[in-house]
Amino acid sequence: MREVPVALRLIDRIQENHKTITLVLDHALDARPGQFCMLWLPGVDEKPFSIAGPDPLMFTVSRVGPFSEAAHALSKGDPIWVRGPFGTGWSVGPGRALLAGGGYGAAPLYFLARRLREAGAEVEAALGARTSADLLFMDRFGGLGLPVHAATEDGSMGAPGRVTDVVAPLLGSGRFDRLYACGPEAMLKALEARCRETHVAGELSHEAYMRCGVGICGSCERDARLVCMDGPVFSVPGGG
Amino acid sequence: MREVPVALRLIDRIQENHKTITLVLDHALDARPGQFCMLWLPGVDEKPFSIAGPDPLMFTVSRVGPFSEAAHALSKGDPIWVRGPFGTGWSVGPGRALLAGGGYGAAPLYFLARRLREAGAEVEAALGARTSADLLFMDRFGGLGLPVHAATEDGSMGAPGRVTDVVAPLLGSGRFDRLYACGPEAMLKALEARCRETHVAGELSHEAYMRCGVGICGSCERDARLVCMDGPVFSVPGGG
Amino acid sequence: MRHSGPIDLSCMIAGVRLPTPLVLASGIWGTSPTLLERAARTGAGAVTSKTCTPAPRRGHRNPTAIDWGHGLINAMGLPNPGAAEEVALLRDAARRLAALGVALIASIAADTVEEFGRTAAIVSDAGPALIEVNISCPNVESSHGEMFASSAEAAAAVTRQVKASTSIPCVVKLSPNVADIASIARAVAAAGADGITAINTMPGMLVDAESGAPILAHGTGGISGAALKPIALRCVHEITAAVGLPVIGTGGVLTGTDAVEMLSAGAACVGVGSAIVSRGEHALSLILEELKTWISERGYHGLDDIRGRSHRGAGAGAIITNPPPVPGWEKSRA
Amino acid sequence: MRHSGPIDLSCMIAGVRLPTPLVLASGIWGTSPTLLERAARTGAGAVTSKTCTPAPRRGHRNPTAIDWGHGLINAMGLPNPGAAEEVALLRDAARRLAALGVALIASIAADTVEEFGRTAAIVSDAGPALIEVNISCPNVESSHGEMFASSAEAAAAVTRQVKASTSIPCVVKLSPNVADIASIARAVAAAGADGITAINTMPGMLVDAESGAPILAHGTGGISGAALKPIALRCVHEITAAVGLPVIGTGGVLTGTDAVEMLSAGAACVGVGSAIVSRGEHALSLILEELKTWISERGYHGLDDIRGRSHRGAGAGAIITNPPPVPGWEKSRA
Ligand SMILES: Cc1cc2nc3c(=O)[nH]c(=O)nc-3n(C[C@H](O)[C@H](O)[C@H](O)COP(=O)(O)OP(=O)(O)OC[C@H]3O[C@@H](n4cnc5c(N)ncnc54)[C@H](O)[C@@H]3O)c2cc1C
Ligand SMILES: Cc1cc2nc3c(=O)[nH]c(=O)nc-3n(C[C@H](O)[C@H](O)[C@H](O)COP(=O)(O)OP(=O)(O)OC[C@H]3O[C@@H](n4cnc5c(N)ncnc54)[C@H](O)[C@@H]3O)c2cc1C
Ligand SMILES: Cc1cc2nc3c(=O)[nH]c(=O)nc-3n(C[C@H](O)[C@H](O)[C@H](O)COP(=O)(O)O)c2cc1C
Ligand SMILES: Cc1cc2nc3c(=O)[nH]c(=O)nc-3n(C[C@H](O)[C@H](O)[C@H](O)COP(=O)(O)O)c2cc1C
Ligand code: FES
Ligand code: FES
Repeated sequence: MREVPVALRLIDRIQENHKTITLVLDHALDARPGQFCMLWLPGVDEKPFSIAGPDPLMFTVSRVGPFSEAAHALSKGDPIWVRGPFGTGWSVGPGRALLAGGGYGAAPLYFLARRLREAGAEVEAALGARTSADLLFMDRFGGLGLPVHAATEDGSMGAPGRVTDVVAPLLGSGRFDRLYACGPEAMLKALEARCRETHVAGELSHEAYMRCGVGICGSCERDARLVCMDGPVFSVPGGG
Repeated sequence: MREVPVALRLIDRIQENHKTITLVLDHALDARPGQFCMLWLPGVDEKPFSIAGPDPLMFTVSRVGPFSEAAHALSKGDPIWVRGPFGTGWSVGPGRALLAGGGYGAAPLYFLARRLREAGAEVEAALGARTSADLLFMDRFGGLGLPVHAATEDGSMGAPGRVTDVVAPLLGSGRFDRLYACGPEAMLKALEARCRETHVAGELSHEAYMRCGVGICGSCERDARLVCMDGPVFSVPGGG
Repeated sequence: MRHSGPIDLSCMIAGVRLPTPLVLASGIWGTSPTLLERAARTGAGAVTSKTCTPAPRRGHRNPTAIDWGHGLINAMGLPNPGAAEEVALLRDAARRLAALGVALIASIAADTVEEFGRTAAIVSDAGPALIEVNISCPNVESSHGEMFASSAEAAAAVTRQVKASTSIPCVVKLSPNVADIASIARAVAAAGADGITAINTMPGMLVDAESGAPILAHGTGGISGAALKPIALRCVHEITAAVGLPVIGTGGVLTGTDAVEMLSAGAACVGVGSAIVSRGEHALSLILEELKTWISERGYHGLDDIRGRSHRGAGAGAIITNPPPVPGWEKSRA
Repeated sequence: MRHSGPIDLSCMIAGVRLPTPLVLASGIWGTSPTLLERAARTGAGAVTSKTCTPAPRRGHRNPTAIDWGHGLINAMGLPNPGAAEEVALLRDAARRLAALGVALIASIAADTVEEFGRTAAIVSDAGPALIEVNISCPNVESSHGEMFASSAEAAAAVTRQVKASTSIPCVVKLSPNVADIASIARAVAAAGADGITAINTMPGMLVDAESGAPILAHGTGGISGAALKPIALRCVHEITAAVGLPVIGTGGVLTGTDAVEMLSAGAACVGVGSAIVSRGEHALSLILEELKTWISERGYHGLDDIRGRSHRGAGAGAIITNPPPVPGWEKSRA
């Protein structure tokens, strides 16, 4: 992939739930799970999105503001401009992995789950959202035949509460070598604390406002680290 | 090799005869026989020279004017700047090859002779000069164990006369599929005529004043052809 | 969405119709009629001869042209046989090109305003379709002291003089090495130019680390090829926003996509030079084929469908989003 | 010919001694003190903070920076928290850098001559080693209408005002986008500048073929990285030929050899920006190591052995050969 935005066409536009779609593009990308691309719509904006699948290239977009709204307005056949992949991504290897996703965080974790399985890992997933209507990718994870623990704040599916409530006992069980997570900042913060308590290594995918995407402008700083270049996946040491 | 001049060092400076030296450089170049490089001496000039050997890279330089004089003034350890290789070069394959060289033209033909032998060709060489002292590379060709026909204008070695006089009967003998030549323009002109008469295919290496060396400036034109890009080796069709 | 009907790639520049929008840039392959014909046979709609000057020039000594990895840099020093001798070459070239339906553009330069006029009159005798007025060569010291393209007044004075000296339409070639190229474009437009060529090379220098010396014998030279493209696109965009004249958009066009970008920036047609090095002698035909394919794959009919789109702005329905405050801002306000 | 003695890579710029000749260019990694410290730890002799302006600026909307294959192009629009907030960040940065012996250069810009002076006074409170006066950002529309770096008078006026407003030495950052950069250098030298940074980015534009739109939301942007190197080398050579001021040579330095070239062209020290993208976050330490190796392999002792060699000319014993007449010449005379 070039570093200059390339116009790719939507070959599919999957409605995931009331506010989330997956854009399926006419292109394959050599990318690792956890990496992201910058998506550009001329006249609108350019924003970072995690890769939900590399072949065909897919992005899962929740409607929250101007850019994501413009992306939702796209139809099959329309172009969207992509540059990337950028960032480091998650480590992939054998072992016992717990995947924790909040909101559209489920999408890149699904890409990760497939790669982990190929690498011989044992994988379980915990997905959370406000209501069952907000839960994403439950079917896809189910389709991989791996245990999925759901949590909804209104209790409409799975355990009532947040995904962190489901993850905490799982981490404490000693059944997992590593936690992979993607979701809202508050969730990541809570999970980081759980990792430290339970001495389970964590790899958490963070967000920040991005401009260049390639580690030069400094816009995406988090504590002297650049989310676009050093991350978006940051490690919490395990061991203990 | 880069297109920008690179400073290479002389690891040897072989005196070939009273006016000709071979510069041996600390570098190997992936080049075909017949290709040339631009040699630069800062403050002096940049001129084209045929590759006399690719590994180590060698150029054979006759002292005729300002640039070649400056090249002759170089000592072991000195830098000379090289860009290339440029041009098309001679075809290399099995068959019966006659090589005809005048003056420093013997140098690139020696590189060719080695490649032709590797390719399984039968090779003979005809070398000409004014006097025996001007003959170049006789020993090297001899060292390859191939027949060498010499011609000197003063008769001090080999047949008296010009190399064209020696080549004419050889071409007429039907023993050769192809003539390869490098030398002064008058010699090439005469050889081209002999090729046409005898229906032996010719590959003649020409010279012209060069500036860019890469086929853009037009300085080296010969009859709508660019010596640096289309040549320096030009074909005379054989068959009959 | 492949297009079925015929695609028309012809275009107009200063009253002259070109069969294709590709123009061989001046200085490429020199002044030789046979080489200009060779270029014409590879897909050019017009070919530009090497700039000629009133008196013959040997040009600078070598090195004169280097491929430095991101394009070329050259300081040929305008080697040419002089206008009086050039006329014969141009006449020969014009005859060869006429048979192919390809236009000849004769490039001229001079040291003074008056000599520009005289040189234009001389080369007009050969009957070129256009005269290109090169006021932007970075590689010759003129008695004028600086490039005529550096000042709106000087550029306009040359344009007026040339226009008064010939009835052949004139395009004026501008330099990127000015603070405001649009103001120069306005000046030459007001002075009567029939078109603009943008751009000539950008002054630069290569330095050899080993010796510390500039690599080109002339010291500085003109940058062309890949590195020049974004400068050229910007200049063409700015010029076509400022004046209504047709522009031969030149600089770093190496592919059909580059040509689409140049046309999008507002160019009437597209100059090609350094591509000959990066893509080989058939560069123009490769670019032309790529351009054709690009247009037909999108169901477009011709160049009018793509020309000038960079000027459209974000469009009526565009959503403009603002970046958030910068990190330091948030922090220091917290 | 490996050198045995110690190699001294320290250098002076405007009265400030830097432990290494590498300077992190302004705008790289923004205004964050922790990121400036991180850069300082990778081999910088000085780091330059992101340009700050009197009032906070959000900057332009995305896309703001693109790696286009031959370097970067950016139109960030100077996002910064404003001088008043920036002081706290600079103070923090100065403290972190002091511990490492690395100098802090505070970059400022403004819309008017008076505001330049006020901003210089404000950031002086943080005690940077140098103030860099950015009169050459191509990406902001100022009420002044054009860049101050475009005119000798405007550049001199800003320099005088800044010098009157602070006792900290000032380097003025120039733009390549002028007809004659030496004349601007002479003007800021006469106005009291203590040094010059050359160069800022060169204005350019990327166009997206598919949509026809400029890719950067701002339309035009500044070219940096590989494509800028020959322009920067030429500017540094021309400036150091014209004035005696030390120059932070900046533009397209990606390797140790590039740094040697920049020093050869006359630079006192070497700015590095876009290399962070092409060579990664450790770009500065890679360049520094390569520079050291280059110097020691040649038996040199330090930067003085290589600096300014491009000005030596062909030398006394040089042989100057002339090119032959051009082909057309010979032909038409025959
Ligand atoms: C590495 C990375 C991966 C991402 N992956 C995805 C993905 O796979 N799917 C997806 O839908 N989105 C993803 N995002 C988020 C996405 O980039 C956009 O931010 C999102 O679409 C909002 O853009 P917008 O223009 O639609 O709305 P905006 O107006 O930009 O934002 C919408 C909401 O987010 C809030 N917001 C915006 N910026 C910030 C900020 N810096 N800090 C806190 N809140 C902010 C706004 O206040 C508003 O409530 C990712 C972001 C990053 C950094
Ligand atoms: C493809 C190619 C390969 C070459 N290979 C070699 C090589 O292997 N070894 C080697 O020694 N030289 C070679 N040359 C010639 C070499 O490039 C120089 O031309 C030669 O060294 C003369 O340069 P100079 O500055 O020393 O002398 P110059 O002053 O340039 O020339 C010396 C003599 O050559 C004559 N001369 C110069 N230019 C021309 C011209 N265009 N037409 C006719 N006569 C001219 C001059 O009048 C003078 O008598 C090659 C040239 C080409 C084009
Ligand atoms: C070797 C060379 C010689 C040139 N000679 C001239 C010239 O004589 N007159 C002129 O107007 N431009 C000359 N140019 C500039 C080109 O016409 C063109 O403007 C420039 O190279 C940018 O286009 P490109 O990037 O496609 O090469 C020359 C360029 C090169 C590379
Ligand atoms: C993303 C980015 C942001 C920049 N921001 C500034 C800035 O705020 N102030 C400034 O004077 N120069 C700025 N510059 C220009 C650099 O300081 C430098 O002059 C230019 O990039 C050339 O150096 P380089 O080729 O090493 O990158 C910026 C450059 C880049 C790439
Ligand atoms: S977005 Fe520019 S450094 Fe991360
Ligand atoms: S030397 Fe320039 S075209 Fe051959």
